[in-house]
This record gives sequence, structure tokens and C-alpha cells, in this order.
Amino acid sequence: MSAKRVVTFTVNGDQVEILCEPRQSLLEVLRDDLDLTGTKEGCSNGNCGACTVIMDGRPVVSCLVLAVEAEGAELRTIEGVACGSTLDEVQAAFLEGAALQCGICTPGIIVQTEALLEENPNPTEDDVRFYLAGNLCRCTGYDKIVRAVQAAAEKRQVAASN
Amino acid sequence: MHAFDYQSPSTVAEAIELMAKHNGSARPLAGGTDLIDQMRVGRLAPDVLIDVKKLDELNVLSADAAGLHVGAAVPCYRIYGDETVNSQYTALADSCHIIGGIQIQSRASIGGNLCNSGPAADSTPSMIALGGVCVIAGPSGSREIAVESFCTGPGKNVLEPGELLVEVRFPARPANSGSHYRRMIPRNEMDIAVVGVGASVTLDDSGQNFVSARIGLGAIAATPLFAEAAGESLAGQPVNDESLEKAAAAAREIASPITDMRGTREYRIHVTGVLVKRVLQAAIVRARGEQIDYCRGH
Amino acid sequence: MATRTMPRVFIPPPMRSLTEGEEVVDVGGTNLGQVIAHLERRFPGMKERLCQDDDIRPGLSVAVAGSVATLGMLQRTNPEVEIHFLPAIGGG
Amino acid sequence: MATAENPKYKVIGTRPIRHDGADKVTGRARYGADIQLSGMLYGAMLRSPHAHANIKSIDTSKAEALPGVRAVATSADLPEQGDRVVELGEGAANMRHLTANVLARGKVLYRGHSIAAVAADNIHIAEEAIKLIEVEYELLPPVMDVVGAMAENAPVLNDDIRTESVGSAPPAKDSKPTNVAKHFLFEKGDVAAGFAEADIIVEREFDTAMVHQGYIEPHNATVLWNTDGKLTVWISTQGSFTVRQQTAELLKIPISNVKVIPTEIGGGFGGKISVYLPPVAAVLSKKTGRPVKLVMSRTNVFEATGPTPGSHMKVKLGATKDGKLVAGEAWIAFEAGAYTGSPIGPACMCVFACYDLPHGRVEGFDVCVNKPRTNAYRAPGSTHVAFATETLVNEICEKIDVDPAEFRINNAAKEGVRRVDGPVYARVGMVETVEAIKNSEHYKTALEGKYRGRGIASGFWFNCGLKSAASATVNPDGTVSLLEGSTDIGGSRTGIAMQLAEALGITAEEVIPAVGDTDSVGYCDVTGGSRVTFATGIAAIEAAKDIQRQLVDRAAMIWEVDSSHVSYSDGGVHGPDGKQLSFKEMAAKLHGTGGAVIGRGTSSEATQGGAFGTHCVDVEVDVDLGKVQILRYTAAQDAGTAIHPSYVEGQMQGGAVQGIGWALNEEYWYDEQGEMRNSTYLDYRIPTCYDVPMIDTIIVEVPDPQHPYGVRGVGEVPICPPPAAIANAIYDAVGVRMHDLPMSPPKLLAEILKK
Repeated sequence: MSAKRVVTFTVNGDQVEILCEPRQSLLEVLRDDLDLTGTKEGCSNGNCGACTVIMDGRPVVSCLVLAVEAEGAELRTIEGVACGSTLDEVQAAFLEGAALQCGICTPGIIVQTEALLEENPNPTEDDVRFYLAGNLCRCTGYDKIVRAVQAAAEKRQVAASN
Repeated sequence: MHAFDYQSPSTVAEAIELMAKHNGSARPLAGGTDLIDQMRVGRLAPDVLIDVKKLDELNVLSADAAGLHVGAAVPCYRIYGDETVNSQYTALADSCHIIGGIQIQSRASIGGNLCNSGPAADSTPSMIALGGVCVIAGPSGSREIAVESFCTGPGKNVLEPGELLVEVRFPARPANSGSHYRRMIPRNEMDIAVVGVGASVTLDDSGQNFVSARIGLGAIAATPLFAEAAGESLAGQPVNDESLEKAAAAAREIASPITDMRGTREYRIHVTGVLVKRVLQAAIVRARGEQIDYCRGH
Repeated sequence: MATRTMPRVFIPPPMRSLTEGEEVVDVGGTNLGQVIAHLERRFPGMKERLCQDDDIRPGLSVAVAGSVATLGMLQRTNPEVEIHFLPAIGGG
Repeated sequence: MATAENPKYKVIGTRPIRHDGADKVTGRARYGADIQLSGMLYGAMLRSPHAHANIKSIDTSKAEALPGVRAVATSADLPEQGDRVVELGEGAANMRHLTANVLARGKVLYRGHSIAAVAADNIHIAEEAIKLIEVEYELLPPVMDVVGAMAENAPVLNDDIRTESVGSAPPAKDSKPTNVAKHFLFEKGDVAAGFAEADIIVEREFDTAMVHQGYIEPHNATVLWNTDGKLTVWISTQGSFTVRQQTAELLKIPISNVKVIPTEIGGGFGGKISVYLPPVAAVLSKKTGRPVKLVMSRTNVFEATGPTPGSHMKVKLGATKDGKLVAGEAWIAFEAGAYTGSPIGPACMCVFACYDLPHGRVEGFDVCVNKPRTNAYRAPGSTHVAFATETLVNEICEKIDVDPAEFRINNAAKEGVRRVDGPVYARVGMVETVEAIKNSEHYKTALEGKYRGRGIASGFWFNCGLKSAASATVNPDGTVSLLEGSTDIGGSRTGIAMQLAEALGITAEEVIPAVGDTDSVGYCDVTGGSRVTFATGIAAIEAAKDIQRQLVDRAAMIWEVDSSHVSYSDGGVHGPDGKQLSFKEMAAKLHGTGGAVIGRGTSSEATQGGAFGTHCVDVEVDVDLGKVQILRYTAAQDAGTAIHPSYVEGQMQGGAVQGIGWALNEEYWYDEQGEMRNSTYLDYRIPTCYDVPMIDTIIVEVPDPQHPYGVRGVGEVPICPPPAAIANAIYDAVGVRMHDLPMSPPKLLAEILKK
């Protein structure tokens, strides 16, 4: 076994320091060491997006990031999306629009949506579908997800213009 | 996953030294989107990973008189977000836009795509079409090799133990040139190319005749191919169905694909011809300074 | 059409060798257990094909008046009902 | 058609926020793999690299010696089962097969078949350890093709399987074993005479590939075998009670020793009913005295859970030239996988279920092949046969020049029609769903453009009743805590809570629903068969009625009148002389009137009427690539009464998109050695959101008389029509009839080029 290392990064604004093996993925460390189990594991090869987190401003699949690579990084996970006890627009839109069924893909999709709206505050349906293509959902047929994303974008736009 | 050590050198020299020291049992780690998956499934089991993605030389993305320099670890999103790439090296932007999903594009690099040496790599045909040259650093100095000569088999390439791909350099774009990449996939996204075609064309001032063309093909042989004869067949020819058809036929000629879960041999050969024509047509439109009507993934 | 006085049992094709080809048989009984007992009396061998340890065979379901018999041998029957023996159905 | 708001009801037909919503959008909801217990060990399993082999020996000594390894288990650690068939709530299973599927006994029957398991301090050590287990195999030829497996000289997978036929004498124990595990035969009328009446007869052969449910959450189980012999199982499952029973049977311990705590579940679609991991984790826990967690990889999920079968079908339909169906005949062979148990029975019963067919004959076979043991997948068996029948129906329509919607309406199954398998339909909504499509904006708008085409198709599913239980406790603030046992895959706890709310005259938000564990709620069958909103809904309504009765008695006590003079309606109790107290007021008096009020309800008698759906799809075919784009999609379905219309729509949309995946790309792609070569999401290719358009829905409401509010299950029907609808649309676009699923680009291009 190779030596464990100390890795330091921030998650949702909190600085954390963990001891991990190089072979541990960021996903594994978030879930097993930090008990941030909102980030889900669906495939472990980057094809489902359930483990999406935002790393230094970019969405990444945390199953394909080694925890040691996160040294110094700023991470945002699903647990950091709501503002205290208030849901953000995307979360609220998902609930109002019934955009989830089983809910296992939901954290990844919400995090990915946060990244999308950061980059493109007013996405077309095609923009949404392309940006979320790396997040598989097997329950909803995506219809209500796409609508919820657009509803959230609109709500945020209105809020920003007020 | 197999246990391994992790090193993050701060200079290329240090990286090369580490690579050489482990004599073949070390792998450079850039975005990791292929490497980590392959290690997890046990296809690769290096003893050491050398994280090269923070090395300055591997993060270059700039244009000068020599052309465009793309550091081997520059992630896709930076490439397609780059003004020069988007206006002049569009095939490369096209490729980077469809490698994996958005999350993968946050990490994956064209250097990694090339070093992974998959026959279906989406950026390699574009790099071939754009005349990319690999800049390799090694214990005994630096060397250069054309992208089309880099891969030697599925998962295999010319890198010797201790060598590191530093950047891919692309020559400056001539006037009246345009390029494009597209692939056939059964879905519209998140898929591996069944056939991928990258092409770059240069037209004369009238926009009606080819000056030159380069075509790269993916997923139709053990390595991505440079369809040299297909490209050469267009030089000096008028832009018309006949010349495109001839180029497509020449491309089909060199295709030697396999049948697998992604498509049959016959299908791939057929699609090679179809895509070569479509990609050339799009490159021509761009060479004329117009926008192509292109739905990513379709 | 004359009113029936007994439950009507539809005999699955593979069982018709026991009923000499009869596809539909009317037999008495106020519950499924009695109906099957009557069937057995008239067509020996029937019960073995339908039951295991005095209950409906696993994998088999019995439809009484269009509803799956959830009470097994205790399922009530009446002269108006049709009885069908069908594969058990689950679902996704 | 009525949708959304239903004036008859106050709660039903509205769209409240689901009760578990906040947990699920914040990442707080705990799914199976999220369970963390102190002292927990991580497990990994050794799986067969071969499709068919005898196990000569297993040597686990090197794995056991690896530091950090705490226990190793093989089938030797599970009790012998003998030859017993056990009813497991949703289907029966031979226990000998079930245990061999959990850990192979002497033989592996498919690639990915589990052989041994390790519990270690972390997952990496466990995975290293399984590589150290040495297994000696004797390779056997794999049997991968359903028709080939039926041949007389085919290698036989199981030496204890002989063909069983519903209603036939049991096969002799000394007869020759076979791969054909089951045979079904249904007949109605006189098929030969029926076809003699036909002016037009079409007969085609169809093939469909094995496909997976593809739920995003992999299977998991965490088990603690306590020192008192009691087991606790944390698992995401469609049925906690079936997990309890299967685990107890496999370990040969009393069911009361097993407590199953269902976590949130990340999709199932029929695939999370069979038990794979709990008995293994239990054995490892018993050996170590610590809780053990097992989680499958995505490749394990594909290779070693229960996909739904591939099939070979021959179907023949006859009609008169004026558009009346007169006869149908079907021969259907399903891949059972390694052990018997495919949904061939329901397939046989569904093949002609949409139509009033005077003469019919259906024969079906359940055939073992060297693939994982198959399972239910959303309307199990019905999608396969709808692909066949619904494309033949369109072919007939074309030949006699009748509008396919018109033809379906004229021949539709309806109340009083006798099915080929015997029973007679009660009130059903096939006609109404076709009419809904026929009258839709989509169908009425002409489709323009080259290589574009439109197709429609219908589908049927029975919808199960089965058994459910619920209890409901009135809280002093006028809310109700509802406890039920149906694990919630798609918002069902809210649909059930809404029915309780409707019955009590309170709001959906005033009900606090929870899914209980097997020690805290009454027996509930699985969340499957589109049964939960129907049957657990009835149990909740019964619980509400029980509360009503108790509140009536208490009001009578308060008012000092006889209970017979008090009634419950409009959200409160009403007595003589205009006396009334609202539910909330009664709740506030709980403690002074005798303490807790707990309502109980069960349902087991009711059987649902079936449900139908009709879909319409527009496609565009790239004739040079053989690739199909879905341009527009509309699904109509009879929901009986839509409780929460958003989630009804969601089921229709999700089912349609799964059907689109099945139609176009999904398949188990095997090589000659029997290795699945596309066991990742990358190459299995379920639809992404960039592959599909919006899915328009039309909820048709033909109330089911067997439910107090008229509910029909909605989960399964929507997967049935898409493959046929898309095949019909492809024909309309490019004149090519596809008889082989998936209609992937290489196959479609080959057909186009043949033309």
C-alpha cells in the first residue's frame, strides 16, 4: 500500500483536511470520509453524472477525480446548494415542477444545472439538453427536468432584474 | 483499485525525471478521465501517477507566428472557449465540444486523448486534419512527431519510457481555410465514435476550387488514420459532388474497421464515405467564411 | 340463455386431456377449494395439476369473476362466476 | 378529456409538493449505499469471467491471508435448499435456483455469476482480495440464443429443469433435462376457422434483444447479524417484505429474525425485487460480528442482476378487408436467463390484449440460456409482444387502406370482451386512449419533410392488486402521520397521502407519510405491477375510514349522543342539531377523549382493471446513417383517476423514453464466448436528455370501479407502445419495416440499403 497523504480543500466553504490513499476518488472521500452522501455513485466511470460536483468553478464527475488531485481546490456539492434552510431557485423549481421521481440522479443534475446557469443564465431548451447530456435520468424522460431548469433560469433572471 | 503512488512535480524536467525513474511503471495524469477509469477496471495498473496538469508548459494555449500551441493538459472547455481556436481551428473546437459530457470536458485534455491512443479518440482526427505536431520532452531532449504518426495501435503510441507529451502545435491557418469534425454515434451525446472524421480544406480565392485538404479518420482502423490520398485527391480540384465523392471513396479505401458492439465493419466503411463528404462540405462552408448548419451530435 | 346454477370453470388447453376435450365445465362449490374438489372428483388428476400441499400451486393464479383470488382456496365463489387458471403476474 | 383539476375532489387531481422533496433536492435523502454504520466492513464479490463452466475448485486461502480481510464466503456458507418452490410475493422461485444465483453452486451459468465474497476494512482491500481467490473452471459451451437453446442437442444448463406447462401433468423426474423450463398455451375460438374468414393475413417473425431496466442506483445491501441471531438489512428495494422472506428462506431462518429497513431507492422498474446481496452480506456479517456493506458496480448490475429477456416471436394476424380482426396466432420464446422465471406468461396474455379477437392461439416458452436470470421490467413481457402485434396491425391497415387509429378503435378491447387467455374485461379505456391520440393536436397536424414519418401504437398492462397495509396516527395539531410499507420509487408516498387526505377532508400537506420497516408496518407486497397508488392507496383510505369511525365515537361521547347519530363528512364530524367539529378540532381533543387515534387499513381483495395507452411519434431518418431522431412524441393513457397529475405525466414520460431507448439502441451485446461487451452506461446507451424531445401527455380518465376514487396504476403501460410506434414511424418515413430490436443504425441502414 502506498503512503497516505494529507489533502486540504474547501467543501461548501468549509476547509477540510483529510488523510487518504492516492487511489481514493474524490467521490469516495466525500461520501465515506466526509459523510457528504448527497453526491451519488451511479457508474464510477464518468458516464452517468450522479457524482457531479463543482470543482474550482467547473462541473466534474467526482468518480474520475482522485482525492489527492483536489489539493487546494474549492468544491461545491449538493449539500452546498441551498442557502441555509432556504432552497435555491433550481431546487425549488425541481420540486414545483415534479422534476424528480426516484431522486438518485437529482443531486447531480441540480449541481450541473447550477454550473449551467452560472455559464449561461438564459439557456434554450437545446442548451439545457446538451449541457445535461452527461447526467442520466432513467425515471423522468427528462421533460420535467428541462422545464424545471428553464423555470429556475427565468426565476433567477427576474430576481436579478428586480 | 490497485494501490499506487502519486507525485505532482512542479517542472517538466522533474516530471521527466520521475517518469524515467519508474521506467514504464509510471503514467502521467492529466484530466484522468480515461486513465482513472482504466485503472479502476484493471486495464492499467501503474505504480506511480505523475500529475502533470499543473505544469506551465502543459497549460499553454496561445497563438504566435508558428501557429497555435495547445498544452497537452489543457482541458477541453478551455480549448473550445478560446477565441483563436473557435475562429480558426474549428475542427478542434468541434471535437472538444463532444468529448464526453460537459463534466468530462472540464478535465479531459487533447494530450490525454492522444496519449490514451484509442482508435476512436474524437480529437485525434481533427488534430491530424489541422496538421498537428506533437512536442515530446524526454530524458534525452525534445523531439517532434506528426500527430498521425503518434499512435501505433489501440492504447499504444510512440512515447518511450520517460517521455512526456508537452504540447501539440498547429501551423498557422492559411487564408480561405475551414475545418470541421463530426462523428457518427447512435445517441446524440455521451457516446464513442462509430466513425469520426476531421477535415481541413483550403480553397482558392474564388472559393470554388480546392488548394489543399487534409482528412483524419477515427474508429475505422487500429489507430486514427491520416487519409492522405483522399486529401491529396482534392488538391487543385473544383468543389463539386464528383471531387467529394472521389475523396470519400479514397477514404473508404483505407478503412479497415472491426465489427464490435458499436457497429459492424460494413457499416463503418459505408459511414466513412458518408461522413467524409459531410465533413468536407461543412469545412468548405467555413472556408468561405459562412456558418454551417450543424446540430452537434446528430 | 338459461341461468347457471354453478360456477363455470374454463379448462386450460393442457388440462383438456383430463376433461375429454371439454373447454368449459360447470361444477358446484361455494369456495375455490370446493370447486377444485369437485373438479377432482369428476376429472381425477386435476387437483395435482392445480395444487401443491392443498394450496394453489406457486406460479399459478386463479381468476374468479375477473379478479385474482387473493384468498386462495377460501376464495368465495357463486353460480355467476367464471373461474380461470392463469400464470401469476407480477410487474415491474 | 379531463385532466388535472377534478371537480369531484379537493385533494385528488392537485399537484402538491412531494413530502420527501426537500430531502431529495438537498442530498439529505439516504439511499442504500449512503448507509454508514460504526465498525462497518466493505464487501466485494468474485464473479465468473465465463458464461458457462463447472467449478472444479475454489481456493480462498490467499484472500483470507491478506491483511485487512475479515471474512470470505462462498456457497458453502449458505444452507442447502433442496427442491422447493416458494411463493415470494411477486412470483414463485425454486429455492435451489435462487440460492445458486446468489452464490454459484458447482457451476456458473453466466458471466458475472457470483462465486465468492470478501469483507474487508475498505473496498480497495476487498477488491484486491477477490483477485487472490483461485478458481479452477471446466469450460462448457455457452448457449446464448433462445431458439438454439430449445434444440434437442443443445447443451443443457440445469440438470433439474424439465418443461412445466400450466395445467399439464408434472414432468417425470427421470425424464431428460431441458432448457425449456416452461410452456404456456392459450386458445380461444377456432383459429383455423378464424383465419379462413380473413381476407388479409400477415405473419412475421420478430427478435428483440435482452435489455436492462437501467436504474441509476446500483444494487446494495448492508447487513448486521447481531449476537442475538437477529438480522437487520438496510437496502434499497422494491419490496422490503420480499427481501425479508427471500433472505430468511435463503438463510433458512425465521422471517421474524430478519428486519428489513428500506432506504430510499434509486429506481427499480422490476429489477429490484430479486435478492442478490443480502444473504451474502449476512453471512459475512455473521462471520465477522460487524455490519457489512455490499454495493454493486455498474458492470455487475448489467452482468449479474435481472434484465428483461430477449425474445423470438412469430405472430400472425388475420382481418377482413372491411377492417375487422378475425384471428391471431402467436409463438413466443423468451430467454429466461440462467434459471427459469422470465415474464413469458404475461407476454402470452398481453400479445392480443388490446383487441377484440374472436379466434386466437398463443403459445409461449421460457428458455434457459447463459445470461443472467431475467426479471420483470415495466409491464414485463408486454413491450416485446406489443412490438410484434402493433407493427402487424399497421401493416394490415396499410394493406386494406384504413387509418390505423380508426382500425384500433374498431377492434379495441372493451368491457365484455373475452381475452384469448379467458377472462372478460371490465370497464377499460383502450378506445378512449386511441381517440385521445386521434383528436390530439399532434395527430391532426400534418408532418412535413423528407424522410419523416409518423407512427402510432397501443399497449396494455394488467396492473396488479396484491396486498398492502397502512396505519395512520392522528396528531393533536390536526395532522396525520401515515405509515405504509410500499417503498417509494417515484413519489408514491405523496399519492397515497393525498388519498388519505381526501378521505379525511384535510390537505395533502397535513399528512406526513413515511415508509416503514418490516417490523413497524403490516405486510405490503412489492412496489411493482403499477399497484401502489391503487392498493396501498386503498389501504390508506381504509385507515382513514377507521379514523373516521373512531372520531365519530369520540364526538358521540363529547356530545353525549349515540354514535349512530354522528357521521363524518367534509373534513369533520357532524351530530344532531347541527353540531359539528372539524377534524382539527377533534384532533385537539385527542388527549381528553381517550388518547391516541390510530387508523388501520389493509387491501387484498381488490384486483385492478387493466390499463391501456396509445402513443404517437414523429421521426426523421438519416437514410445515409440509418439513424433515427425523435421529433415529436405524444402519449395518451388511461389513468382511471389521476391522483397527482404531475407524477402521472412523469410516469408516462419516463416510460415512453425507456421505450425509445429499447426501440433504438439498448441491447445486451454478447460475443461468442458469452461475454457482454457493452456493460457500461457508455456502450449500453440509455437515452440522454439530448436524445429526446419533450414528451407530451394526455391523461385519459376512465375510472376503475374497483378503487374508491377510480385509480388505475400508470407506471407500466407507457413502455409498451414506443418500439412499435417508432417502427411504424420508420416505415412511414422510409418504407422499411423493422422486425428486430433495437432498430440501431447499422441494422436500419442495412434494411434501407436493401430497398
